Amino acid sequence: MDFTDTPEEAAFRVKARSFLAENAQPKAGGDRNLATGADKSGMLAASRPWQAKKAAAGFAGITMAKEYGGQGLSPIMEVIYRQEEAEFIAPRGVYEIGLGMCIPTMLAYATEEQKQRYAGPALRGEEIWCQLFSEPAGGSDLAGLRTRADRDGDGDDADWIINGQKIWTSGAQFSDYGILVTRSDFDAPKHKGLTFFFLSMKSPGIEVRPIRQASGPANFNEVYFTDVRIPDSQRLGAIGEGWKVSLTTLMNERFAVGVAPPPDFEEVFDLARETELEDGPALDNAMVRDRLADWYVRKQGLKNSHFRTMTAMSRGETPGPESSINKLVSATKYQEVSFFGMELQEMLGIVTDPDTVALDGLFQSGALSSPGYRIAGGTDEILRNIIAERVLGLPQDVRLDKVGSFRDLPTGDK
Amino acid sequence: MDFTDTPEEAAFRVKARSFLAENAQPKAGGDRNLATGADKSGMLAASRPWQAKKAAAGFAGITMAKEYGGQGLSPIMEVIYRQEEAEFIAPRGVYEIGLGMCIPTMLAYATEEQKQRYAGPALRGEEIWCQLFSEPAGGSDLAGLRTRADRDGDGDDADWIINGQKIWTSGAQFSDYGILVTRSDFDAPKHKGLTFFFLSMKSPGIEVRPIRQASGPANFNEVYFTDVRIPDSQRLGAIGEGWKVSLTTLMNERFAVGVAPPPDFEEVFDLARETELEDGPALDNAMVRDRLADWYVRKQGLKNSHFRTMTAMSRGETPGPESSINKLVSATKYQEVSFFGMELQEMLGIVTDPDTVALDGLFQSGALSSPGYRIAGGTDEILRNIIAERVLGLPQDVRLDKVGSFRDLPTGDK
Amino acid sequence: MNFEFDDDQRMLRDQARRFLLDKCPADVVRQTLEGEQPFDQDLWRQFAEMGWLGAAIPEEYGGSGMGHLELCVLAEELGRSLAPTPFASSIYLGSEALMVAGTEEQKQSYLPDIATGEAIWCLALSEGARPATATNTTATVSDGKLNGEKVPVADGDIAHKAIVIAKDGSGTGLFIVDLTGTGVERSAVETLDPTRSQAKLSFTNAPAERLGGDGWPLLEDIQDRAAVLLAFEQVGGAQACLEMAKDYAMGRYAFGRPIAGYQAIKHRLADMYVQIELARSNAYFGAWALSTDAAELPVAAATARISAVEAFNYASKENIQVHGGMGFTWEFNCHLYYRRARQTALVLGSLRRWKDRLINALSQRNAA
Amino acid sequence: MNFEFDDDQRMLRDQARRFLLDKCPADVVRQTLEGEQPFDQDLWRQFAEMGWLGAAIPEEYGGSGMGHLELCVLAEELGRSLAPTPFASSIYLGSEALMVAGTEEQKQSYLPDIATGEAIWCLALSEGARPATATNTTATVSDGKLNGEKVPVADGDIAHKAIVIAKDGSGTGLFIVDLTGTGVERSAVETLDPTRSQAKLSFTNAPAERLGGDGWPLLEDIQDRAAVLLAFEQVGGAQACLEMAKDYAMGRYAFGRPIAGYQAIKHRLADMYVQIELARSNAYFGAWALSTDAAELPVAAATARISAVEAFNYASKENIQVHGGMGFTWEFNCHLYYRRARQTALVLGSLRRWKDRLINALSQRNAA
Repeated sequence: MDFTDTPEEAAFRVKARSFLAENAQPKAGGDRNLATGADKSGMLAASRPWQAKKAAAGFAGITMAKEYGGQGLSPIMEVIYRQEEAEFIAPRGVYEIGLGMCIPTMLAYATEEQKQRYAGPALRGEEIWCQLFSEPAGGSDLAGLRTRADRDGDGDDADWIINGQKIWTSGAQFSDYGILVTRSDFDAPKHKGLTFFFLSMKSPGIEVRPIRQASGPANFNEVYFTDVRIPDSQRLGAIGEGWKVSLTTLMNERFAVGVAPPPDFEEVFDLARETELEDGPALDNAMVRDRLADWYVRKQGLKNSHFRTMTAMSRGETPGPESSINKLVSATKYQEVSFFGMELQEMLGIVTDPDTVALDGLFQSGALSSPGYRIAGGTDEILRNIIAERVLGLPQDVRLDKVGSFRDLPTGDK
Repeated sequence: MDFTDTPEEAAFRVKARSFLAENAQPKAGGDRNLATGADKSGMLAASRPWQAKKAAAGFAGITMAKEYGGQGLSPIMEVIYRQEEAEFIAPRGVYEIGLGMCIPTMLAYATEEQKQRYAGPALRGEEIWCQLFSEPAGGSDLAGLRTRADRDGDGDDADWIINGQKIWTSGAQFSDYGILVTRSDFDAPKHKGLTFFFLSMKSPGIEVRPIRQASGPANFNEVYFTDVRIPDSQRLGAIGEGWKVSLTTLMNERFAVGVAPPPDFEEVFDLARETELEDGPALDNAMVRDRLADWYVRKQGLKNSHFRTMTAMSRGETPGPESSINKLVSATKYQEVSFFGMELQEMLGIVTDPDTVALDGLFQSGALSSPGYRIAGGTDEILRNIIAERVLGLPQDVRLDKVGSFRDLPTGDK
Repeated sequence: MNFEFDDDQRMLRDQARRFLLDKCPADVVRQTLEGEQPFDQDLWRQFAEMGWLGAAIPEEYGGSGMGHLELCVLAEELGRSLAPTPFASSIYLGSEALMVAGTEEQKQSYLPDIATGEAIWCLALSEGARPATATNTTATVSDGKLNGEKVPVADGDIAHKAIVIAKDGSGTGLFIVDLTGTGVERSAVETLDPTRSQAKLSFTNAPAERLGGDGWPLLEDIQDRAAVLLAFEQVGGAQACLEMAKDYAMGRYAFGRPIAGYQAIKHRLADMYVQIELARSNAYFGAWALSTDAAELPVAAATARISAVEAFNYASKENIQVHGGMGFTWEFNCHLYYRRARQTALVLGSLRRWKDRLINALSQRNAA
Repeated sequence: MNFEFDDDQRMLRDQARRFLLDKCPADVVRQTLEGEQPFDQDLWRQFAEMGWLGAAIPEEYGGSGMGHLELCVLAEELGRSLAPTPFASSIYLGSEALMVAGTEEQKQSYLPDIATGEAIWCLALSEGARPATATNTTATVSDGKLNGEKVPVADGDIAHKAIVIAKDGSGTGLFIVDLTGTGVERSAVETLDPTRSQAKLSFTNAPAERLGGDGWPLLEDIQDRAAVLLAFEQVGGAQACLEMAKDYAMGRYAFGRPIAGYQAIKHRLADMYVQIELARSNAYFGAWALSTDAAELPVAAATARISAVEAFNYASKENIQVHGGMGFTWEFNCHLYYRRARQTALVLGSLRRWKDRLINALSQRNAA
């Protein structure tokens, strides 16, 4: 056991580090609002030039095939690059979905001509992509979608007309293209009547509306489709095979599901160190120490598990659904730590004014944001199901929705 | 809001208290082994004379109809008597099941002659009853039972021949009679093929074997039936209607489901008061205080909920499945408190010798016994289902076992 | 054994619930949430008219003289409806403080205006993130003038009078200060629950009138009383969360059936129910102790508060979880309860300190 | 990045697992449980023959010189099989103590007999229910003679030698005492896990030989090393519980389908898996720190121990729950793991004290 890179990995790390040092500002000492992501419009503006630089230097599409502009390297190299990039102010958020999910789906299902057309601009940051999957009535039951695709005429290459609504679409407001799954046959069984497309987000009939979250900001959108036309040439996969295509996309999502943001152990440890309770420093209080130890142990458990995953990747293995653990554990911890940090500040804990409370209100904003982390990208319940079914091999929940026409499945009023 | 009895309740309480004071030994100052239930054979020997005394004085069968020897009083009087009796050494354990579940079922389904024959001796403690429901493959799925009842001949009043095995039967080894549910038709749907009987536990072909629990003692039995003959006159309810009869019995069980035994808050509070940690008394340690407060709050929550239940009963209402809360919360608390009490004793916590460890090893024996309390009388999971379905009105789990022949239902290898 | 509200009290509850359903639906709460007003003056006026503000104030001081049990009944409904008013500050703390510690003259002078709603009161204790203790108190009164700073003070921006905890020559005392008078500066502070306003108060030689004797024990008694009343608000809020979650889960289908039928959801709702029932029963015991001035009040109040804080925290966060993505939108009301749960959890001091108080009270009781 | 056991180590694991499946099935464990023997001498002899006892002992001291990573691999398998032997006492504590604190002469003199299994060692620290601290230690050594009482001492009844924590003129020290020699009385004590024996040791002028220098820091180092190794046993035990629970739940039908298909069971097994994976990863980091003598050992060891104690506690109690009534019979093996989980949770001191150590170590690291 050791923590050293292989010679190949080490060489790549050196190359990445020197690229970053020459081209980006380190987080430590850099613009604080950019470093923490507080300055969202600044981040957005900085994204395109940064992505272009990465692409020019060979750090975009690290795992993507060389023939489409990628580097053709193994996933561990992507991880190494990200480790290094994490030390710098490197705004890449708007490209995560496009490069992580949309372009890989295109590369699996689009024509050669389309691949050549779309991969390069996405890599260089010239075109932004979004993913149009979730629907209001769908939630965890992704295949329950109702956005309809009807053919305009009888020809084999007739256009498609899209009507319906998608939700939770990140970046829809500034995306150029999107991948879209629709229901083209309401009489087929649920998973059989879906068809998959890509489309221009500038198409007539698309309306994007921001969704305000419970925590205040609007990080997601609703996207409404009214008679939106898509040529059949932009269909990905066969008619009625949209579920299979979606699974390809989702395979890539699972790997991208991240860890919850701060506050984590370090922040609450610092708070405890600085907080005076009625009988001394909070860090000396046995109850506080008990909680701190629990969070440290869980945080280290995730960190050390990540080392194991990296080792597997370094050996060429693909990380499995075990990575669901990461979000499940860290989202809960995020909420617990946030609540506890508020409690340690006593009555002042309810105040959100960054100039008044500890760590610029990090615990308060964590308390507000954390419920979303327990839901987005797979709820706690879905993650436990994934672990139970795909890791442990336990039976699926009883499914009454896999046979019969989709049209006849019971639906609720919510 | 007040805690005073109605005049009628107060009068009954006085009567009960004076009966007890004259006839029983108070727990405080009495034989410690009898008071704590540690002397099991002493308890058993004392049971019969005590039950006879209670019956003679009018404190047996408090809620039972007068025509069968009961007192015909409301359930609140039973609660009041039990509150008073709890202060005395009053061994009634062996009659709980008979008087709480078997005789009520007899009174609902037996002939008038049978009711007159069996109610009195049970009330006076002359005959002990047990309940033969659970089976090894059944568990929480009570209706999944496989003990078979076949008719010996074609006559309408032909005897029944019983073959099979029951499990978790308390008191089978010293019972005179039992109530028994069997499967008389394996081709009917699961809940339709059951038939219910009572029988003498001295019948030829019955074999009782104690089951040793994980905690050491054997409080339950397996009961094996080999060609045991029961006359049709001892059938309760119609053929194939055994499930309906069982539900009558079980209605009575829910009310009887008890609270977990010590250690509870008081004991761990005492331990904390007496334990010296490295930096002072455990009761001054913030982590210890945090845990103690949680347990106190839960314990009081149950106690205060019981006041509400008693109020409802005092008003003539029947307590509902809300009482499932009691076992769910107290069994978990029992395990937590036991573990914590062991931890507070550091390395010595593993020792079970009553002369060496605190409170005669109560925390250690609690750690060993508590897993059983989370299972017996309804597992944590079944209790949550009961609360969800019967209190909150949420849908039942998907049931695939309610239609088709019982014979064709899938079974496992466990 | 009569451990339930009586028929009149239940009727009051039904009336209050109907009134609040009608007059305080979510869009009314949202007017305060969105900052259109610091609190709802219309509601406040109507509470006064119905005698709610003076529910526990004897008629001789201008109250409706119903009693503390009735106030508990109202508190549960206020919690359920999230009514955006200074009820807790003015009634649970202000009016209770005057009744506990006021001289006959002070009661005569101040209680009637509380009952009519003309005067809003608040309690100014906290001086920032440090735990509020006698030792930590730096606000001082000398020669009847108060100096110091208090933050946060619930409803400090809208109240007319404050009871301020400060030190003078004889130790810690409670002092009545006119917030509309001289020597007072105040500014609203932003909090996680904008439906309940909070402020920073700065006092420079503000005239201060002493209330009662030894301040710290009095303060703790007032807090105990407020804790019981607030526990009913929290139980009401938690119950609303359970009902929302249940209603949503019954109507929301996934994989062809209602999500309410999945054990992960069923058992979570069952756990919510269990916590709420325990909290409710503990609140009832607190109500009994409060209404009878029982010696058990310190233990009963801490028990009720801990139980209610935990039940409301759990119910409000798991309500969002049961709703999934929709529950995390601004449009759904789940976050209103989540915010209020956090606010009520902190406004009387942290769970940690109440657990400490509980164990102290139990230790003293066992030692006695 | 190479945070996994290598091929040779995996091969050792497979060999060990096969061996223990064959030689240490539940009925062998039950012979010790039922009191037929204090430990399994056959197994012990075979462990010695396979070089397991001396896995981390260099060849120059009679060991097989495999290393600490290999010892971790073996520990996981021993935990999985519940092997009823004094492995933890003699190897994780005894042999580690000698390697950490022994003089060249002491190593030469004692380690070879540990490796061959001829000498069983134990560590005598606890003096009853009080936390074991330097201040609380009352056993004393003067003029090379030990006096005092130690209880409980894991394997104290079967060991040949003990390392005893006692005070002498220069502070707290570690002392080697021959338990078969003069001045030693010992009696077995009953515990919750009869598959691991414990004893009370009384010393009256027992000859004692000093081991190493300042006793308390040395003791903590030894405990850190033992904590990592024991964490592997606990992870192995927890993993066995998960597998038992899964296997039972797949084969046990209720209401017409396997109970493994109900979310209440599925999600509990998922939670078990999560806890075990975190504990395993933390144990790996501990193994790295142990095997490289890293400065991170104190933090890594406490982290591994806390994580492993909690995972084994959770897995062993929920394994019984998943089994239902059958899981609570003497006949099923669930309780063997439940007992061992409690034993391993306490044998190196409580979770509370390890959490304390962790936070102390983290505070010092951050201060540095």
